[in-house]
Amino acid sequence: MLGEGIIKGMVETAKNFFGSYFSAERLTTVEYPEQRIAPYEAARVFPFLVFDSKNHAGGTDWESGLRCVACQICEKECPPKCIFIEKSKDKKPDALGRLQFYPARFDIDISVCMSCQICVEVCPFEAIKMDTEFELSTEDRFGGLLLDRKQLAKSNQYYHQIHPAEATGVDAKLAAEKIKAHAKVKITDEAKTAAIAGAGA
Amino acid sequence: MTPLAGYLLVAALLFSIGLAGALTRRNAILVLIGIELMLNAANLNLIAFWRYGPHPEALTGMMFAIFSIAVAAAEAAVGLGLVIQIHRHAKTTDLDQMNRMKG
Amino acid sequence: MIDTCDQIFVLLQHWLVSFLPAAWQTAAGVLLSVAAIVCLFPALFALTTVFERKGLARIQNRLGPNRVGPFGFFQPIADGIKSLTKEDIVPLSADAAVHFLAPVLLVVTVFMGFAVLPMGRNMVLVDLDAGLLFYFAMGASSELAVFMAGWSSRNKYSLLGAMRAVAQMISYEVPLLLSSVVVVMITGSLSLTKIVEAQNHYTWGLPHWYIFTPWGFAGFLMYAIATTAETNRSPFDLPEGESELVAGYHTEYSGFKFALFFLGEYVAMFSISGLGTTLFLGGWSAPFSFLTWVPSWIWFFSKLMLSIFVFIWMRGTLPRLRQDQLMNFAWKFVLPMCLLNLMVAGLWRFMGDGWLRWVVCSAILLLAYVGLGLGEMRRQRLGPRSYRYAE
Amino acid sequence: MSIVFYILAALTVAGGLAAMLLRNTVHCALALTVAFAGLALLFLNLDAQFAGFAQILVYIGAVAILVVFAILLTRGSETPKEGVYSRSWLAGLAIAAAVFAVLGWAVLQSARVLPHETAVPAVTVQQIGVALVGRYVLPLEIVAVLLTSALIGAVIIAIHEKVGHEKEEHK
Repeated sequence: MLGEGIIKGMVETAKNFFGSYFSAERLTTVEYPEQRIAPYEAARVFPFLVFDSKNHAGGTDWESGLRCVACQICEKECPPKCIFIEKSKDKKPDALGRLQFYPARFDIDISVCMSCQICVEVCPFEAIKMDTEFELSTEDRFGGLLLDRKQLAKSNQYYHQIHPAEATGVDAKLAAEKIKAHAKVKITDEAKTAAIAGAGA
Repeated sequence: MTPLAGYLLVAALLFSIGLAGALTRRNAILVLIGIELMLNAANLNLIAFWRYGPHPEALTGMMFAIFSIAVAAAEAAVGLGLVIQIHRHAKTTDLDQMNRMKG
Repeated sequence: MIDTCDQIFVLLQHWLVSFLPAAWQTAAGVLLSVAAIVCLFPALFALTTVFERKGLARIQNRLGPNRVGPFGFFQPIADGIKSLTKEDIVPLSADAAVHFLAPVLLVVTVFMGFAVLPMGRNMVLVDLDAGLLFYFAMGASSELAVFMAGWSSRNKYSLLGAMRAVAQMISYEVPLLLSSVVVVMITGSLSLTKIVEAQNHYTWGLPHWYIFTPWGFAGFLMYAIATTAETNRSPFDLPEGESELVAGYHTEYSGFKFALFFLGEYVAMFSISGLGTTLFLGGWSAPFSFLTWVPSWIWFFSKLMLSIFVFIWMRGTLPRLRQDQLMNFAWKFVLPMCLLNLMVAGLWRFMGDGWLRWVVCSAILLLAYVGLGLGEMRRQRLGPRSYRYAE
Repeated sequence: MSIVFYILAALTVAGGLAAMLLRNTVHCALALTVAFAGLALLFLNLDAQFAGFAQILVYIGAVAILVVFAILLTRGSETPKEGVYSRSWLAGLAIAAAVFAVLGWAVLQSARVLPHETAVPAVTVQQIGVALVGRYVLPLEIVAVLLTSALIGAVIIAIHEKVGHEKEEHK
């Protein structure tokens, strides 16, 4: 019968209209600045640099704790080329105690970044991760969206906060690597002493 | 000048304008517009004569004008349909270029 | 007291006019009424935009505007300030004079329609003998404004939108007129006040509105469909289909001229709903005889707002039609139904009182509806859609 | 002769002149609607309410729109570059002027015998309706047949003959 579908549709919308005053199910909108939905753990917006606040170098500041060693893999892999890294002249010991370069400059232009997460995938040092911060609007179109390494640096605790499960996994992996590295160092030390002893003998 | 003479003069002027347009314009649609103006001038005459005539309650002039309006609508529809068909056939509405009877 | 309430606006007008010399009183009275109409309906328009946005939002499980003022009710003020302060852009190649005249003509013709609408007992600006004809003459003139807007913009989208709008308005004007003619046939008058008075009496406390007769109900349905198309409202809003034509004929309008188009569209909706109320829903008469003490203008405006609510409800429910569906529906379903309805109304008029005419008239209309509806349903072949891409 | 008459007459004649003189065809059509509106107002001035509103409804609401549609369908909306008047424009103008001279002379000559201000005829729409289906029922029926045949005729004339077109293309 002609018009049957129209009546069905009208009933449905009427249910929505009146239902929205009674049931929360029919009024799913969240009034954003006042009310927020907790972000999903897998949410990702733009990358940031992780630093360890209780770090190997003994410092608690962001600069000494950056995990980044300026290997520039992310810079090369970045599809829209929004990362700019300048390697340092000198070396500093990294989390595993090895002497490494560190980024003298590390800029990400988030107006170019497309949130693809490739930099995170390729980083061998777990130094770059995705942030969930999305309220980034600024009045300065060019300078305000070009983040330098100070703005990018966020602590490991913050990483735990936004991606708890992932961060725990990363920590465990890093700890395992550290133990391995120490063991290696010990082995090489032992080998050295053995060789010295052997030479002495 | 009596009011009726004024209306008749306006109608005559409008008729002449429409006639001049119909005779001088190139575009077929504008010729139709001229014919419409002439028909309207006639309608004005009819209504004016009805208003100032001896027996307005007989409604003769009014009826004539109403029928004329209805006929004009039909005429416009058919005329414009013809113009569209001519345009489709000859790719022009310029009457000076439509001087052949061969299709 | 009840009479005073009912006639409060008429008395107010008389009182205000009485300060003037006698020679000016008629003109001043008319001016005052015009001013009231010109102030009232834009205010109603402002209110309706908020209600429409909130209602649509509720239908779509949203909240709608609620930031400006209490519950968002100052939103139209903000919108008005915004459109007034925006730059008025006229495209370089546009026809400046026609471009300027189009919105003015639209608003003027739309407001002219209110002149003959009785908004309450004794509340009509001019009680024309040919009131309904005047109303439709004004409605027909607004089509030209739409064409002027679309053509003068020199924009393909505008022109397409205008042509769609004009074609649609012309096609649906036929059923609009035919569905109203039924009422004229039964009442025997084109005067809208007479039409209301013919409906303003009661049997067993129930009113003699034309919608409560078989031909009136069918006529009202056809009228509602035709008005929805005539005012370019969803589901017949192809002329301004934003997904294909940007905004149709007012694409190139900005600032206050755009606001005028918006105003014209809504005021046309009010006036055509007012006409529908007058023709089929008894105008300003009360729905039950024991409610006649309520002022007549309250009834008129509540019926008006109810039909606006239905407009919004339909907009929230139905998807937009395709152009061929629109035209097919007008010429192959609505028009035959309207023509049949004319005959049924004649039958009703000459069958005399009694239950027989109810049965016969309802049966004819119902059969025609089912038959035409089945034909309409069979014509739509539903199948897998085929897409064609540009090569 | 009231001032209203002069204003409306000027409006109508100006609209008619513009419709015949402007270069752009769409402007001509819009000027034509001005002339139609002026005529409708003249009808109202002559106390012919019904005819005035019918004039607006039919001419502005339908004929003007039809003209505009035809202009757009024949791609006439651009201003033509060459002349808009035909080669024999002088003859046409002369004929029109002669017609106006004769008509004007006739009106002015008979102005003495034309009736002066008469009482406003009290004609209701109801009377018109009764006359239409009473005394004038035959013309009404003929107009109905004429309109129907014009409707069908216009459709048949303007319809795009798809079958014939395809055949031509195949040749």
